[in-house]
Amino acid sequence: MATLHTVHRSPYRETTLASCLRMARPGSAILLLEDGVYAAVAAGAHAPRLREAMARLRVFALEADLAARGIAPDELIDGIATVDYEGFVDLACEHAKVQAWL
Amino acid sequence: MATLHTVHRSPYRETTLASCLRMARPGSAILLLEDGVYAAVAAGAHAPRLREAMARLRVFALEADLAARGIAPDELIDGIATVDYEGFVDLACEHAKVQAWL
Amino acid sequence: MSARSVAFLNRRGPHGTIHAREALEVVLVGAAFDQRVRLVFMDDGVYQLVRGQDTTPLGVKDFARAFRALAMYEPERVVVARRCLEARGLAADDLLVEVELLDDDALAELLDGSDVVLSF
Amino acid sequence: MSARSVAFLNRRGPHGTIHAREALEVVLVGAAFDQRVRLVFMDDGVYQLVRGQDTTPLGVKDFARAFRALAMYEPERVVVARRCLEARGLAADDLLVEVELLDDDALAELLDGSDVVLSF
Amino acid sequence: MTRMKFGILVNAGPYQHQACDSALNFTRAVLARGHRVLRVFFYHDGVNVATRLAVPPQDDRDLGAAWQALAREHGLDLVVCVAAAQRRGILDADERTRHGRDADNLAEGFRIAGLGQLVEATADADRFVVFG
Amino acid sequence: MTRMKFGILVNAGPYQHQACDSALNFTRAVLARGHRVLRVFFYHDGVNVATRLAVPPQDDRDLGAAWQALAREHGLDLVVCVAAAQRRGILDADERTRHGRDADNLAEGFRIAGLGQLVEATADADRFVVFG
Repeated sequence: MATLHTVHRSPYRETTLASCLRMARPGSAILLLEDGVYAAVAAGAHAPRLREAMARLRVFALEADLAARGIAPDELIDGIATVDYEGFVDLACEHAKVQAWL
Repeated sequence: MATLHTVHRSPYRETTLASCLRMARPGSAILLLEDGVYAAVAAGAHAPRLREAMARLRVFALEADLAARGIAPDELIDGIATVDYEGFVDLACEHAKVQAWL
Repeated sequence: MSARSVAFLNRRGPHGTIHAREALEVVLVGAAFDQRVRLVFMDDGVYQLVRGQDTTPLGVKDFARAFRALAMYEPERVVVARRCLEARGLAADDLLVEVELLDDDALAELLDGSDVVLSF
Repeated sequence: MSARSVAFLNRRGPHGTIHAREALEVVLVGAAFDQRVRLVFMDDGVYQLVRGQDTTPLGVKDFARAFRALAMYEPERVVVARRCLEARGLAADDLLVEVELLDDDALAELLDGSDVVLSF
Repeated sequence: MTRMKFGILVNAGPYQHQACDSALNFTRAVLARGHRVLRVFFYHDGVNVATRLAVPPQDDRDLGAAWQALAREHGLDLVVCVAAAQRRGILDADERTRHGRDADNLAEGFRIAGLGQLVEATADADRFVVFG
Repeated sequence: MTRMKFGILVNAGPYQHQACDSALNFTRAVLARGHRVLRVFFYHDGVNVATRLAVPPQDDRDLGAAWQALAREHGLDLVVCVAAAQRRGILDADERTRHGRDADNLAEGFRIAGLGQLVEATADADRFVVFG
């Protein structure tokens, strides 16, 4: 089973997402949470790199963090699925382990 | 009198130095301290951008932070002057104000 | 001596840390003092002003509403870095309050011209 | 069941925050447990292993020496991301301890193959 | 879904960073999905949630109280690292006497223990999740 | 060099971030250069330095004690923001009674006050320096 990577930082402020994308192997999944959800916005400068990675990785974004930041579902990059905290738990169970990028 | 900008974050981890360089006007000074001193290393990937900015800005690095991180004076970009905490105080007095980039 | 100009430099998003919120509290208190307040939003700081923030699912108090109260305190200027807004796929009409969109040079001039800059 | 493999993922510099130091304390305690420990240094984490750190002018305790004691605990592997080292103008002989330099793919494989990853 | 044992690590201070809120919401969800929480370990500034002296504003959440309530309801083991807590001034009655202090502030429902408890949780848990 | 009045703001928690060490070293240097320190204001997690319950390891610096000693020697005004302190559990005897808590932990040499003290310092200081 592959790894679930969690990315907790804004791609505009820190290189955390870039490091995660370098280490995430094909077939693994990425959950964007906290300020990490800013990477999920289709019109954002970091969208192209994430879209490219989505060819080999599944990407999710945490609903509570999207709502808190005023990001509507239709603003997200196509193909990014949103989950609530229980969805986050299920993702953790479906993968071999969870690896945090702080 | 110009502004003294202080940069407190590593350029490898955060975009803080980049933001400072965008806002620092010609004739102002930059003091690299804490993890910010990593930008002062000549052989580092961020050296070119700082060298370019040094055409219009004076750049300093705090000695205690260089020593703590094992960075020897001869590893620094040419033209970067090192100061101790009292030198930092003098720089603050010589400039109109201090602006922190955290 | 005319009142001092104080720039509040906000560069962090609204909820990842408490900086945005506790910085706003300084602004609200500062308004009672004789200061020419400039609110500057740059880098992820622009996110603080985005409309439609709903922190209920997160269980955290929503403080964005407090920005609306800001007008009452008549800050001298409320400025946002155009470049940072656009890089994040945002525009002025995504924001909670009327702001001045400044290019980098104009923003640098405003900060340089302020007597004091408080960074959060 | 063979002992669990635990990767300690260090991505922060040594002195700007306490993470490096308090992470090392977990490694030292962890050594007493039956675990296959992998110490991974990536991004600014590579700076933790740089030789010649002198924290006296800063007035902070120097914990880099503790890395030398690490050998005694025989971690299964001590690996450093080659790409991160080179980006910072560093090489293996700048480091306090013998390490394995890994390229991104090998590092990704090591992390992926670990039972647990502890991020600091 | 098979029932799994979760270990959770919280590395950042409450309020200053969102990590403590995220960990609390996640832990609730783990329990709601019928899994078991072996231990929630607070390290680095994460220990700061375990003070009973915090007085958050009425109209905002009280993270210490929220963890206490969840622990009471589900019998959670909330462990605060002794070394990190000492350095930051989070003491229970024993630590207070041992260090000759005139007060202690550990909130009920949290216990102070060594890093071995963290390592043990990483060994026993099926899934180990870090917030920080 | 004309004698200047400095204001200093510390926004990060002790030990977790280097800001508190930097601010302490900088404040010493300001005094050594013969300038005046109007006020050191602790905000956000910066307030956490002001607890008298901290027990740092013997072989490492004690930031709370260092600030106390400097304040005693030079008559420094060390101010802790009341709102930030309450939220994080840094209380003096008054706050303790007002909020019905059974202990307080403010270290001697620090005083709890409102944000007005920060704003005042930004108005009166010739140079205002932020660490965080």
